[in-house]
Amino acid sequence: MRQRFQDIDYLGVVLWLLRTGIIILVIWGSVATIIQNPYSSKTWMDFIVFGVAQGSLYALIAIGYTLVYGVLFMINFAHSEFFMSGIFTATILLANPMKASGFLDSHPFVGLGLITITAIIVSVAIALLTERVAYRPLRKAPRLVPLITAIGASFFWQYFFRGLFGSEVKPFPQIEGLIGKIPFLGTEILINQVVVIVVAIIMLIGLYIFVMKTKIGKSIRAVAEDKDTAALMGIDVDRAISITFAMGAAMAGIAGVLYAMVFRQVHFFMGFIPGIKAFTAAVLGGIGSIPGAAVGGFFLGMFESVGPSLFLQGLGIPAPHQLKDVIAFTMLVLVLIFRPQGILGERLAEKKA
Amino acid sequence: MIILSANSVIKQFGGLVAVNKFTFDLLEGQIASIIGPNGAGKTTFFNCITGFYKFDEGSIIFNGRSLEGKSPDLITRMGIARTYQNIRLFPNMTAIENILVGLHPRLKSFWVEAILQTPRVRKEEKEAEEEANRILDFVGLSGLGDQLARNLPYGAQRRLEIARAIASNPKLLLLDEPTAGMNPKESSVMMHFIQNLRDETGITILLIEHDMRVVMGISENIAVMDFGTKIAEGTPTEIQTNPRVIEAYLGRGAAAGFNK
Amino acid sequence: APKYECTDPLGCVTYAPGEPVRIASALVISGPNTDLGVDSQHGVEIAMQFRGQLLGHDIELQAEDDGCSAEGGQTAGQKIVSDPTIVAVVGTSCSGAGVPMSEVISEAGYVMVSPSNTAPSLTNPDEAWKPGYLRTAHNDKVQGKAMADFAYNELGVRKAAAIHDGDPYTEGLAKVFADSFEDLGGEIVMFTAVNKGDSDMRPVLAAVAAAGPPEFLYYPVFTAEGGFLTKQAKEVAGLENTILAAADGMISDAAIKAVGDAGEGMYFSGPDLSFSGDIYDKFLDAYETNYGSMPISVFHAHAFDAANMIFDCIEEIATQDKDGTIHIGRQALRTCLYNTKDFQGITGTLTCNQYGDCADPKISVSQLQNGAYVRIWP
Amino acid sequence: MREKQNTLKILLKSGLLSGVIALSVSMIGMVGLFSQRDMIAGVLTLGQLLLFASPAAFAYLEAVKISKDDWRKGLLAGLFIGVLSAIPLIILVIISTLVNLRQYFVSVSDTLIQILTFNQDVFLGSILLILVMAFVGLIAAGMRYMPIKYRHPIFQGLIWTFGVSLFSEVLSERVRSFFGSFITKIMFKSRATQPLFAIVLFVFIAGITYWQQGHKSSIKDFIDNQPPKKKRQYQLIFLGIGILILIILPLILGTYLSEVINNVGLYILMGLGLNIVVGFAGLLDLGYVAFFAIGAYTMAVLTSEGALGISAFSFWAALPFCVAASVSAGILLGIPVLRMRGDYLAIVTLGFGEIIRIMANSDLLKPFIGGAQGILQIPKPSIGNIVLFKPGQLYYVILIGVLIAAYISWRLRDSRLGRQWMAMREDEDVAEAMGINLVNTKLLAFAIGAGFSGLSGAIFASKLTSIFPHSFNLLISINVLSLIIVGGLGSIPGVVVGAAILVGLPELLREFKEYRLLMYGGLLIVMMLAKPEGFWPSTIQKRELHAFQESTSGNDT
Amino acid sequence: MAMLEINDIHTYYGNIQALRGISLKVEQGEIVTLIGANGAGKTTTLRTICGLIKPRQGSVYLEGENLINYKAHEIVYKGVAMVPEGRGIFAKLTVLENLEMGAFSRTDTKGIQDDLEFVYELFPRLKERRNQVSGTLSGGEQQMLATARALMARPRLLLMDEPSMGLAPILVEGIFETIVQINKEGTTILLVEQNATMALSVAHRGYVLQTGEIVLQDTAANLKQNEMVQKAYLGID
Ligand SMILES: Nc1ncnc2c1ncn2[C@@H]1O[C@H](COP(=O)(O)OP(=O)(O)OP(=O)(O)O)[C@@H](O)[C@H]1O
Ligand SMILES: Nc1ncnc2c1ncn2[C@@H]1O[C@H](COP(=O)(O)OP(=O)(O)OP(=O)(O)O)[C@@H](O)[C@H]1O
Ligand SMILES: [Mg+2]
Ligand SMILES: [Mg+2]
Repeated sequence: MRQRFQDIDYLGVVLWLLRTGIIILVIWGSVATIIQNPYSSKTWMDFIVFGVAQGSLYALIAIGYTLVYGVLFMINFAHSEFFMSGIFTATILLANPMKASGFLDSHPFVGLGLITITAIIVSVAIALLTERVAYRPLRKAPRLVPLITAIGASFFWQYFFRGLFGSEVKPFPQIEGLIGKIPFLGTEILINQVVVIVVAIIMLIGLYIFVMKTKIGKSIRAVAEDKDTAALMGIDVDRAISITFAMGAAMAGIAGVLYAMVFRQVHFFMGFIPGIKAFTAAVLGGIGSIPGAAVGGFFLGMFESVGPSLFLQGLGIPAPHQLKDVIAFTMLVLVLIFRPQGILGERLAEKKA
Repeated sequence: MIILSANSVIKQFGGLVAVNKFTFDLLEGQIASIIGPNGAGKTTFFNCITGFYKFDEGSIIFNGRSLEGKSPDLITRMGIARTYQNIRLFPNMTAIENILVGLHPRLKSFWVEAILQTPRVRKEEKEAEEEANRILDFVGLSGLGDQLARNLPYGAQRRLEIARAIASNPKLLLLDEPTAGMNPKESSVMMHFIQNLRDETGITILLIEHDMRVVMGISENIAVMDFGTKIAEGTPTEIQTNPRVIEAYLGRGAAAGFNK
Repeated sequence: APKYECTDPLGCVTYAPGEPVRIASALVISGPNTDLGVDSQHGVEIAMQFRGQLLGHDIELQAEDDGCSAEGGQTAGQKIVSDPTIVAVVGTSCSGAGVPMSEVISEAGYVMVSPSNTAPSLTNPDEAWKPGYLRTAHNDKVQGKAMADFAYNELGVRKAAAIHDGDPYTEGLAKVFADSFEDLGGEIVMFTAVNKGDSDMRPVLAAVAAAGPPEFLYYPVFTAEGGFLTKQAKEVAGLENTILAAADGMISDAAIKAVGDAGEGMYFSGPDLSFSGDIYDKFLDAYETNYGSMPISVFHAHAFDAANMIFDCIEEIATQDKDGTIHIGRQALRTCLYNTKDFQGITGTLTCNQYGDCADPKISVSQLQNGAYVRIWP
Repeated sequence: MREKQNTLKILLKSGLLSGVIALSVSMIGMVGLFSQRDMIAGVLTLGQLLLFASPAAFAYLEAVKISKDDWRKGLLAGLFIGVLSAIPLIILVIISTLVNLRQYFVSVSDTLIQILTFNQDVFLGSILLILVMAFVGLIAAGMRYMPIKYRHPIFQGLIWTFGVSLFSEVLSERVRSFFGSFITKIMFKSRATQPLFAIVLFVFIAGITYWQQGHKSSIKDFIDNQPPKKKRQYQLIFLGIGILILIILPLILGTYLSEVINNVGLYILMGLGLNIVVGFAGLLDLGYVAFFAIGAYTMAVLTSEGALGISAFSFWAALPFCVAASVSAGILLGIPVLRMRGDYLAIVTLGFGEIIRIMANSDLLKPFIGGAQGILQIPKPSIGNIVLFKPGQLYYVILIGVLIAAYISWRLRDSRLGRQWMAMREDEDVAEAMGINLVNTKLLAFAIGAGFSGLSGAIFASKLTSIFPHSFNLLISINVLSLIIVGGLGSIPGVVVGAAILVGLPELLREFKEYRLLMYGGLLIVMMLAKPEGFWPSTIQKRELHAFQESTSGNDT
Repeated sequence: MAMLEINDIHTYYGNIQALRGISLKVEQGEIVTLIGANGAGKTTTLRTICGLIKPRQGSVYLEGENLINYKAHEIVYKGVAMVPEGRGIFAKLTVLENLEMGAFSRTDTKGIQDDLEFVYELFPRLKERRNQVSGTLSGGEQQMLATARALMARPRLLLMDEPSMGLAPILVEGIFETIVQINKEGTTILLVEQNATMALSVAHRGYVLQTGEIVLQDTAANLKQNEMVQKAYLGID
């Protein structure tokens, strides 16, 4: 009897119930919303564009998590601070003074270029410093140890920059030439959103090609698989890891500039939530995979943007947008129940023996 | 009596058919071997038996009960234990602790009792400890109980893995290349150990091995696998002379070696 | 001389000659809301500076941090009550910290006057009010209602929406606004929320636009989220003509910079800041000299008044020995504070009710014009 | 020739690094803020200590690299490092006279410049700064060449003097309550030590340490040398003393420190729970605060006298429900994440924690649990007619909770279930193949861990008498995870140590204000670099670390 | 000058001493084999030579140049390549990419191309599979790949750690044939093997390692006849 009871896969039943429940809820909510038809198709289109733009930022930041995770198997909690530090510094030391002096208005693109370069340099420098001091000595320590130093580094940099530039929300100037909207499929989208999406896609593709095709990219992949053997090939492991950090941080630096362009304000705490979201995106897409980070980012952006209005509104839930993170994380769980390795994650061998 | 019966087992990975309609019967108390070229699907077959992989088609019957869809822990509790091609001990646990984990299916105590320290728990723990030491002695590792598994010499690790496997009191023991990485001398020692184990406990043993001296030395029945299918089965002498086996696996040199 | 005998039911604090009178502050001086607390603390410090001495004793401030959280409030409270030489407290900054702290303070027989707690529950005896708690800040009920009034009667709008960010202060204010606006006969087309830390507000704004679109959008949140809402509202189709309004959480220099051009013409409700009179001028002078800037948030004046209320009462009820030793009865101090009547402070004429609401609830609405707040109502 | 270049390189590198660090602490405002805080009244401020810390440390550490035994060269090196350290600061001072740096760097105020130039003009101030820094470097380097016999006592003396000065606020309050204000005034002035007392303390500690060096005998040695029977007796005596101390602790500590201890206790309780999940079972959980929240909310809803409360329950009657609710939540979370591995688990649990917090804060659940306005009027626990109001009383409730949790942890660790967890942590697949039912084993870990956390949350709600969703943020989960790792993963006493360091210490150092988290972050890094295995490692963690050292030693040497 | 000369190497894992003063020499063009029981320190010796672990004491000379102060990846540039124990192929990279990684230390595109042809000739199987992800290769193929990859560095000294481990008998023969062939092409080889019988039949000279020490050294032919070796390692009683 006991045996029989044990034979039932009650776990499977519960999981089935859970995911069917979520799916029914989602469908029910969506149908109810569509019947109520609160939004015009133009609004829906807007939601999608907002989602894609936001998703692009997540994707760019997620790259940093995925790269580092792929190589060191470590959640680099401080990555959100690489994102913040670059643009925060560039805003205070460059963007606002340039705006005040009128340079930014007269040479918007030169100015933007300078801001971008500064942001990348600072982000990369912070990343390399963090790696050297807080991670490298612990490369072979039990896995949770570098996780804790990463958390420590994250706090440290947050409050370091707060001390340096203050706790206030700082404005980021509008860039001439990126103001306004352009028509697109029956709706209008903001130019700066277009820029974000285009830049993000170019960067993601570029990075993917870099990692897959160039010698340095291949050396990083080799280091990711086996550090000792990589060294036996003549690869400088420390250098490869530093390059990995630098690439991730450069992406984060660019993401910072795009973020500032769209949202036009910066703050020492601005990395925290995008950081968590981006990490979620990386996992959603399959951590360790670059296309995964991209797909995960876009998906997450979409869920957040469309989800509250589509899934929840119809159910009569008050303040649905407050629950967008609930949707995001529920979708994450749902995806992982179906695909434990994430959307594009590599099949972790079913179970190794 | 047939203790394990595999019938047309198929296991696919994507497009690759790793085990292809493999059929094999194992008699109780026998020492049998599966051999075959690298990548033939031997380890995969083991994984199908022990529930690590869910096989796609066919059936595996153990002691009259189907193993299909059963989870590894259940299969272990039904009486199958195994070792791994690359040693997989619990490296940061001591030898005794490793065996105690192996004893797990035989223990009955409930965790609440452990908190309350009921007499039953204490008795059971004490007995388990004694039993673990007995097994340690049996595999010839007396005195190494407090060593971390990670720090044991390679051969000792192989033995410890076997000790951990037999601790669950299995009826069938699966050994995946128990002599890999051993020199000829060490292999012989292991070979005799396996033979002894069967003789003393009556346990059924199925092994995968590339060392022909071991295989031919102790097997009572040999199945040869290639590309997931069984290309031959028989006694060591039959196998040694089977041209298909020589062609696919042994090579002329090895085959010639037996004839010396 | 006969020895002084304390008859106060809650005990007395005694300061020997040369010992300073000690008060504590428990304001938020760390974390994201630092500006709020630091500004208030400066208010207290200036009040001390102006007063100089109390009955011949210096005044000393022990500044604690309420962390803007319940835990922080409780710990700060325990720290304060562990020091028997502290006679009164100015704090807390955040209502959430005020609730548990008032309990600790009350139980220990101390007294606290908050410069910036605005949650209605704190002065409601059925909810969180405890004896010994007072405040010079207005009750949210007043502000929310005032804003509704302004929108309905002054601007003449009939369709409004409100957004909060899940902060107790914000949520409370938005709720009172929405209720009052409906009571006046207006329609709330949407009452919704974002999360603290969000930056992409477009989806929620698009939903608001699709729901109405409202003529008036009230989001009494803080600078970061407020900045995003303001700037993005201008970019969402349908909200081009909507009047935007926020509350005192966004009355600051940083907020002006954060909203930039997008905030031009926007309305802000808040305690009436058009303080006037000699004291306030002197206050601003002192502020500038001491801290190198103008006040950064709005509650410095309330803190100044709170401290002065306490000082006045100490002077009123303390008994002084010949040698200059003073004794302050804790219950007497409380009673005195609750009896405050027509106290002339920077924030107006304060009169406390039996549950410690002392504010002269003057709420005004200002508009951002050319990068400066201009009071336009009442 | 090459030798010389090398020397110069080391000196330049460490001198400038030290200078950049000094510059950083100045520019982020720490020096400015802490200069208002005296350590030794009228003699030394915390800001100065901070400013001189980096040249002192670098001179001390680097001087020997120049020359191991020639102290004259070493002193020169120290001097050089000190001078170099001043240079970035001087550049800052000079720039600040030319440009208004404050519009970019908020902390570079006039006050800071005055501190850096000792209230002199730029030229004189710079010279002074160089001299002082050089002097600090010189002294620090000199220390290194002092025989250990003297060096050790001096260090001990310094550590104690600075430590007492740092904590003088709390200490003076205690001293006052025990010995009256007269003695307090001799020892402390406001929040600093009196110079005379500082000197006495230093001499006393240094003297004792010096004297002790000759008499190396510890209590532990003494006990170890006893015959087994006696040894057991002594152990019992010490256990008794330990328990006695635990019982009278609130009396010694007073209100505020009891409050701090209570907060630490609640974290210990949570830590013990998470230790089972992460330390024993190896499941990385970043959303652990969820169970704490569920325990707290259950307590609040069941006992609150306000509008939302059921109010029929007393604290004690509600307690089992709180634990049960958390345990159920633990199982509920456990099921979907069972098949996820490693860091997938981490992010999903993190999500779960956020979901709980957001839901608690949401307008959706506001009618039931108060939304942003939280739940008020939660009564404190009471025994009979006595309401356990004071921290010193609540202490005992928390103590009992902690003792029970520690006992359960300890028993389980050494039980069959404990071995199951350990095996699962080492190798999940093999554990399963050993007949271990992973589902039950994992769910048990989640459930028990959640139970402890729920208990902690329940006490928390009752202690605070009001709860807000804000109190259940991700930082709590991170803090609990950090403390069990800093203490030593899988180690029960480690949880206590970790909580004391990461919860108690920051609580006592409240005056660091906005730099608290910066220092917290720095502390995490430094502690992990120095003691990757934690402060009180468990046996298994020691073993793992051993493996780590074995495998790294090759690369380092 | 000897191709490789190591003197009195002491290597530790933490506090565990794995090598207790190993000295050995490999001349240009030789195949030298190291045999010994499990845990004798064979792998450790190879890892020390190529810089993956640094010894606490002792020196490693490659054609007269001391390697001790070089890191592993720098030593590769000096002409040492290793076929690591357990093959260590990059499972997610394709066969071709693995081979390219082998030539990571080189910049002569033409030479690399030629060597690619050379190893394809040596192992035609790899050419067939060049675009396959190497994790899905069979054990024997992986061993070929590991060897080929090491050759891509065009090493002067090739270190091989148990190339026959876990291979089917038919492949074992092939591997040893390859070793001989590579050696004939001019590569010096230091070979570690459990399969002592085979190893001694292809090597010129051999060393016997026991618990971190060299206990015997001789020509391969002599060692094969040595009674102690026969007993302990060849399983001949
Ligand atoms: N998880 C997996 N995913 C994909 N392919 C796999 C997986 N496991 C095994 N294979 C493939 O299945 C085939 C059989 O592998 P298996 O490990 O069973 O071989 P084997 O007979 O044990 O070989 P060896 O003697 O080398 O150990 C191989 O081609 C292998 O690459
Ligand atoms: N990473 C490690 N940490 C600790 N000890 C190690 C480590 N690697 C090897 N050892 C120890 O060093 C000694 C030598 O090991 P080594 O791997 O060099 O032996 P080997 O001769 O190559 O054996 P095998 O035939 O098993 O490959 C052994 O005692 C082993 O336990
Ligand atoms: Mg196999
Ligand atoms: Mg080896």
